[in-house]
Amino acid sequence: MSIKGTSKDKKNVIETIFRFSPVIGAVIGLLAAALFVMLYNVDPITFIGALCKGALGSAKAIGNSLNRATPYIIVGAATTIAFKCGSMNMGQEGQVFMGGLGVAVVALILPSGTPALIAIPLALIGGMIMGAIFISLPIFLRVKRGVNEVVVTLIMNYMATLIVSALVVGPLGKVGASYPCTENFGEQYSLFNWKSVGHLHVGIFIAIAVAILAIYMFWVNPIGLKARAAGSSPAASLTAGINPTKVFIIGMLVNGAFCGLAGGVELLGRYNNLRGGYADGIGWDSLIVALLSGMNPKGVIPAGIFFGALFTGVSSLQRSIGVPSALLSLIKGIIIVCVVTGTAIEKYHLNRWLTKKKTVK
Amino acid sequence: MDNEYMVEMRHITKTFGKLVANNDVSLKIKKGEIHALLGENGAGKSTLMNVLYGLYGKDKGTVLWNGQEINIKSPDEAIKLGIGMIHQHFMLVNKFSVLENVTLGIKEGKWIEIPTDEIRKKIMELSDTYGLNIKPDAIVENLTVGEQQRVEIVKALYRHSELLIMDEPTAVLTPQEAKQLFKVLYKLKNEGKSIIFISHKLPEVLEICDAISIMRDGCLVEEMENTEDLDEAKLANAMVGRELNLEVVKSKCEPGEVVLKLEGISCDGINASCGVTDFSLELYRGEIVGLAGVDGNGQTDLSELIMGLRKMTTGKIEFLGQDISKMTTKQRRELSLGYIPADRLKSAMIPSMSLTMNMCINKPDQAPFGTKWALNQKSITEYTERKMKEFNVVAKSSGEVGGNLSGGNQQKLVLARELGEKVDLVIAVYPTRGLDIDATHFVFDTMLKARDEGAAVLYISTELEEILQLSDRIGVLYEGRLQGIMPQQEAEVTKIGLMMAGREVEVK
Amino acid sequence: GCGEKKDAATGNSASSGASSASSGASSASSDASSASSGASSSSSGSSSSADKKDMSDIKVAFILPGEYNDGSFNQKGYDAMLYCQENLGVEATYVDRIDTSLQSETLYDYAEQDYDIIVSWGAQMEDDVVDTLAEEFPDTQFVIASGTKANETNVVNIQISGKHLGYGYGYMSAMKSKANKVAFIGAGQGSQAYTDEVGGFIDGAKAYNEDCEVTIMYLNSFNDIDECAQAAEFCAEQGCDVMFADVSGAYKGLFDVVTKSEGKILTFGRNADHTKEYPEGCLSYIENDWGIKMADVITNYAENGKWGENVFCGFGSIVSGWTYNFDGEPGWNPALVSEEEVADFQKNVIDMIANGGWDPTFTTEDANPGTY
Amino acid sequence: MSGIILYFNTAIALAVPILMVSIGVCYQEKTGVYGMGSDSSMLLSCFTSIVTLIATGNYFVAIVVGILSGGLMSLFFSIFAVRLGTDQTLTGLACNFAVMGLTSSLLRLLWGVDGIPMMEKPASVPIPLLSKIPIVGEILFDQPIVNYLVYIIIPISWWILYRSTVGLKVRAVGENLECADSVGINILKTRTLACMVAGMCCGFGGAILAVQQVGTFADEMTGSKAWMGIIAAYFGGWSPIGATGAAMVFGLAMALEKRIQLMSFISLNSYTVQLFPYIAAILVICLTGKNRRHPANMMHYYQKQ
Ligand SMILES: Nc1ncnc2c1ncn2[C@@H]1O[C@H](COP(=O)(O)OP(=O)(O)OP(=O)(O)O)[C@@H](O)[C@H]1O
Ligand SMILES: Nc1ncnc2c1ncn2[C@@H]1O[C@H](COP(=O)(O)OP(=O)(O)OP(=O)(O)O)[C@@H](O)[C@H]1O
Ligand SMILES: [Mg+2]
Ligand SMILES: [Mg+2]
Repeated sequence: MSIKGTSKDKKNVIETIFRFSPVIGAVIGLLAAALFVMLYNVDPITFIGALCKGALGSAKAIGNSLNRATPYIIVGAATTIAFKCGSMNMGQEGQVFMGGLGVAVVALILPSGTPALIAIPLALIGGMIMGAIFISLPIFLRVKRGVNEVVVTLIMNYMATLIVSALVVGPLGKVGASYPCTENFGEQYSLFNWKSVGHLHVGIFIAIAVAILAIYMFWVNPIGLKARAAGSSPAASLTAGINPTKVFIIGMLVNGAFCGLAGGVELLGRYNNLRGGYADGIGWDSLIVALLSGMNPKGVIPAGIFFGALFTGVSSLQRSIGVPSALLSLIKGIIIVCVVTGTAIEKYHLNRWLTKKKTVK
Repeated sequence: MDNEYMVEMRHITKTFGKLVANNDVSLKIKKGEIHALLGENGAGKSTLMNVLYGLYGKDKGTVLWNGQEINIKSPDEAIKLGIGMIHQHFMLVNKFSVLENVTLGIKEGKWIEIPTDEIRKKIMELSDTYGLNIKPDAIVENLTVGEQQRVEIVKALYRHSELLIMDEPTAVLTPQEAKQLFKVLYKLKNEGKSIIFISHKLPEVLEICDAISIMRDGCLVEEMENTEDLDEAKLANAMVGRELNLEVVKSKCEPGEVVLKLEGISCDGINASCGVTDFSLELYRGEIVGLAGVDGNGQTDLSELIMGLRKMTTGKIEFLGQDISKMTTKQRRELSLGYIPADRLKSAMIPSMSLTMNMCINKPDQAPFGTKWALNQKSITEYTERKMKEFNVVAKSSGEVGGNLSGGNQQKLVLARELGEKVDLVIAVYPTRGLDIDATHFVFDTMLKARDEGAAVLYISTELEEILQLSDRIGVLYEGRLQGIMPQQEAEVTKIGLMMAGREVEVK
Repeated sequence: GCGEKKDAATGNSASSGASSASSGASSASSDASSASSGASSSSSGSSSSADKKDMSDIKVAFILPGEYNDGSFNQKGYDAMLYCQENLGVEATYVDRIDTSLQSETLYDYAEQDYDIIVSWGAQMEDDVVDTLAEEFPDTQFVIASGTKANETNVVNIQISGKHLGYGYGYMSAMKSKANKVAFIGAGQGSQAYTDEVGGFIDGAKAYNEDCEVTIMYLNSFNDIDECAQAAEFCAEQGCDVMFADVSGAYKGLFDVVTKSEGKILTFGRNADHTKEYPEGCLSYIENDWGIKMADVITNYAENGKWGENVFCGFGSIVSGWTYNFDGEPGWNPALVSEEEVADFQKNVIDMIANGGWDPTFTTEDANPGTY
Repeated sequence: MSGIILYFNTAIALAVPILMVSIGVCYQEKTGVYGMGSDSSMLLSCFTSIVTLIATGNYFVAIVVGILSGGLMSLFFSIFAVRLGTDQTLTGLACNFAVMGLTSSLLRLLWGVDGIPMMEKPASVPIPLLSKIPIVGEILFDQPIVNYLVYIIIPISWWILYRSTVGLKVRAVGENLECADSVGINILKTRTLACMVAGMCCGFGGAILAVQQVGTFADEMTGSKAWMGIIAAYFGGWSPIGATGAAMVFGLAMALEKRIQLMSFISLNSYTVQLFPYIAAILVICLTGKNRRHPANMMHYYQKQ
């Protein structure tokens, strides 16, 4: 066995460039989307300009982008945790919804005079507990009955929206509401926010803290090592004295709890009451964020902010240059495909292409 | 030119990233010969064969088939030419039946219903002709490794290959099964077919092969005819490129206190295994107890039972006088013991994680690896690199993922982890499986060193030779029971052979 | 200034809005519009005339929660935007498909830009508008279409009385049902407007005939045509022979079922003139001209500056919410609804309610699915 | 009696699109490619089939075009997910987004604010003798003609997957990629073809939904049907017969939901009632879905060395 000496300048340059393949993918995706938008008589440069401006062009835009990134980062980090622990949770959407419910229940039970410093943490803990409770059924079914958690969590997504709506229309509902929602929680429940920065609320700090915690737990703390071992090789971890079932359960519970936290932060950051549909799509988008990060907590913050900015930018397009809203999900789709293609090329093909070129010469 | 050669590989080069696995290798196989391909672990034998079979693409070089230059781009084409291959790591679909595995990829009957009855009949015929004892409808995952190996053989035979590549086919076979296989090989040879035979067991190579090619470090270093004056030592030296001492030097055994005491332990079997029944044994400091037995007689079950990986139905386990029967695996891991499980890729290593992480996986929260709060990456790396040097682990770096190591090196890493510190008890199951001579001897030395440092060693193996060489006491495992145990001096091959077959033999 | 406008409007259009439905003589909405614009101009003196704005300087944004072309509620908003653009010359723009999660961002964005009027289509956004935005942006005029809330200063809400609407449908359904079984298919239970509509429907049907069986059924979505068709088939199987669906895009499913029944099942058009497509079974459709309503609001804003008010549209209100039309003309389907029935409806529904003869409060439980 | 027939007919109508998706997912996931992108094939087919129907007025052509476009969409997916090795889940979700956007923006481009017209739906075709069997015959054999095709596709798919050599290859690829490669199975080809077949099945489901059941196109009209299909495949153990059972359970439960709404004695709000099919699905999964193991190579990318 011998190692070939690392050679040549050009190859290294290309390799370094491809380290940034997700970024390149995103840029190519934007260009592709711009071409498509030309169908609608929108000039590509205007389009890209407007998209960037809507995403990051002003303090307000940045605030909006970060606000949107907040739940993505929390849920994304939680999802990578569960994934590394060997579970495939697809129920983020539902767990996020239930988190909001937990927050609402606490906020409606606590006396109205509770100061913010007590009320908000308690409410968020309520959200986490609710998220964890909601994920217990798939855990139970998987551990006790061997039922695949993917199916159950998927189904429970639908249930969560319905449960929230049912409660908001039923026992928790505000009488005479113009749309289904609960009573307002009260001023003290609103997360502190900066109006001038697009109502950026403190949730982003919670999100970053969660992501850092996840990174710490997974790459620094020995527990993370054990969990990763259990996730990637249950048999070997058993031999090493780790119980993969326990790891699975804890990973899933943590995922549920943090999804609940994300739902709670989203609710308290944006609204002052629980309403049906308040977190539509957050779970799915966060799953995408987690996947884009390569299921690595380290990548969740950039991926979350990227996706938050993309979302904000894309949804501002209709306002700024009148791109039909129907196109927005197409643009989102194109960009995701390009980003994952970039990643895949770097991971699987780049080396081969480079060496092939060389042998041809 | 007359086509004396069935296949000629010329100047084959194959790289994996920066690693050159085959470097300008040329190999010639005659018609109707059994050609051995030897080399240390990681020499590039399997890679070369995979290139020939079309499973790997090659970077450079040409292949001639009966004198004709051909370009085999996929196994599909190789199979069409008449090349069959039995892979080192079985290429079987575990969830499928034997019959389905044999049928897989056969061209006849595209788009149509699988001619089940016909195939079953043919399998039975083959099985009878070659004495393979195959059950066509059994599910592969329920078979022992030996049986799986035979399925691989049937698969290859079924295709009437002209050239049969066998990558370590005897690694998991019992001597009897190996004998059976050699008969098959002779038969094929007489039918004019060629066989490439890869093995680390030099006696059998000397017994059956007509020609021998030796690889070292990705290069073909020697080609020789199998003549009378060849012997194991010569082969071994050619393989490693230096003088090897194949003697096992053993000091006298001086047993000390009881380290492990098993009192009538039992557990149920799972899948193909037979479980353990009423097993009692005492292990003393400073001795190696070898457990012989045909594979599938409860070896894995026994070791897992001791490690707390199985539910114990009856009995009691004591470690240095302390009852550990109720302890979890985690708690047992806290004791001073080393455990080398049977299936290294599945149970001992985490292939997707780095060597450093693999090294600290048992006790990541203890010195020198880290504290409860944080891993100490620096000291882990340091420790790993030190141990890698000590145990001779060859790898790009300590950051390499476990799965990229060659089998021998994986095993050494496991040894380094489990026996890197002084321990009181060693449980080793098939630790030399698939290892080359050098590595095998390294394992022997490590075991002996552990023994001399005062550990009790339970050495479980199917290789009688090894057990006889290494052990101070020898026990025989049959259907999950201890068939008998005797001091090494009283052990005779015939007696143990009978016991392994389940015969009751008087033991003094 | 607004108070005066309201008073002036009352006298002018109270009767016309209520009566036009039966007489079919003239469109109530256009009446109302001329009335209110007339009123505004006449009363302009009292408000600060300096506020008077040129139409072409006014920028209006419409925020639609659903598809702009859903053939229903959201399309009405889009049409209203076009109407205002063409007829008033204002600079109008719209965004559609604004989910709950995008609402506040969108609202703030427009409020911070120099838009004069921000129209939020549907009640979903009204809490945000009334509770926070209106205070934060006191110089902006907000309009809520089909909500329930307004404020005194800068939020105008045009509240279509779901209660009255539902009562009318319920009464007419019971009247036309031979089997004495009628059905209401809805979606998105929970908003007060919807609760009122369902409650009104049940009450209206029971008012005509105490024994009439009323089936209330909800779909999972506003847009699932297939689901609506299945629900309609179930109701038909139950024996319901008059059905009404108040769902955005999904009403097409109901229409499919009733068309197949070849006149055995009767229905009402909703938001679009289905009486043309299905004259043999469509009793009428509701003409609710949001364009005129929005034009009124904008005109008043141009003349008098911002104001806040809950404009209630129902039977007997200042501005009528709607007219019952058939084949482009006001009135009921003459082949199905006789003169006497129209008179009955006028007397027992429109006049009765206009005179305050019926004004209950409904809670969500009253609108639960089931058979009443 | 007619109530029962209507109930089952509704259940079948609800189940058929789900079923077609789940059969497609069986093919695809048996080769270890995640069926996340099924919705894209289904939705695209809904759109193309309706557009074709409007353009040609021919149901047969419309359905064929729907099937082909579903297959094409899947081919697109497989170029990335199978050939290049992009993350299957992400690629699938991205395809779903893209098709959602594409169809609804094309819808606007083509019909604008007028909206797409509603097309007439073909009537059901009773099978001469069989439909005369009381109840069972009326339920099963008085169906639109495409549904009979579905009846045939179920056993054929089962046979292909479990009895034919092709099926053996498909399953081997999903279970052990290296082994499949070593016995000469072309993994790329098998996976790509399986994806295309899956896409065509989803396309068929979409075409049935659009042309046969709805008669028009609406944005995101597939709703959760593709997801239900994926779930049904899972819990039918990736066998077309099992998936049929699962899809029927969903159909029956969803149809029952409307019945429950009609029962006046339970006064629950509509959301609570709408929870019912999901609860039923989970219950059924608890009872039957034990130890379902997905193909071992699910989501694994295979790259030849
Ligand atoms: N797929 C792969 N990717 C990267 N490296 C590989 C791969 N397969 C083999 N190698 C490396 O190539 C070298 C040759 O491996 P190969 O399997 O051919 O050895 P071998 O001679 O068959 O050894 P053994 O006796 O242990 O089977 C080793 O260093 C191994 O680590
Ligand atoms: N597609 C939709 N998405 C979300 N909410 C909707 C949708 N369609 C309607 N709604 C909600 O339902 C409520 C009632 O809608 P509806 O279609 O009955 O309009 P309306 O207020 O009665 O006006 P009109 O009489 O012009 O139809 C609206 O206020 C809106 O909030
Ligand atoms: Mg090898
Ligand atoms: Mg209404």
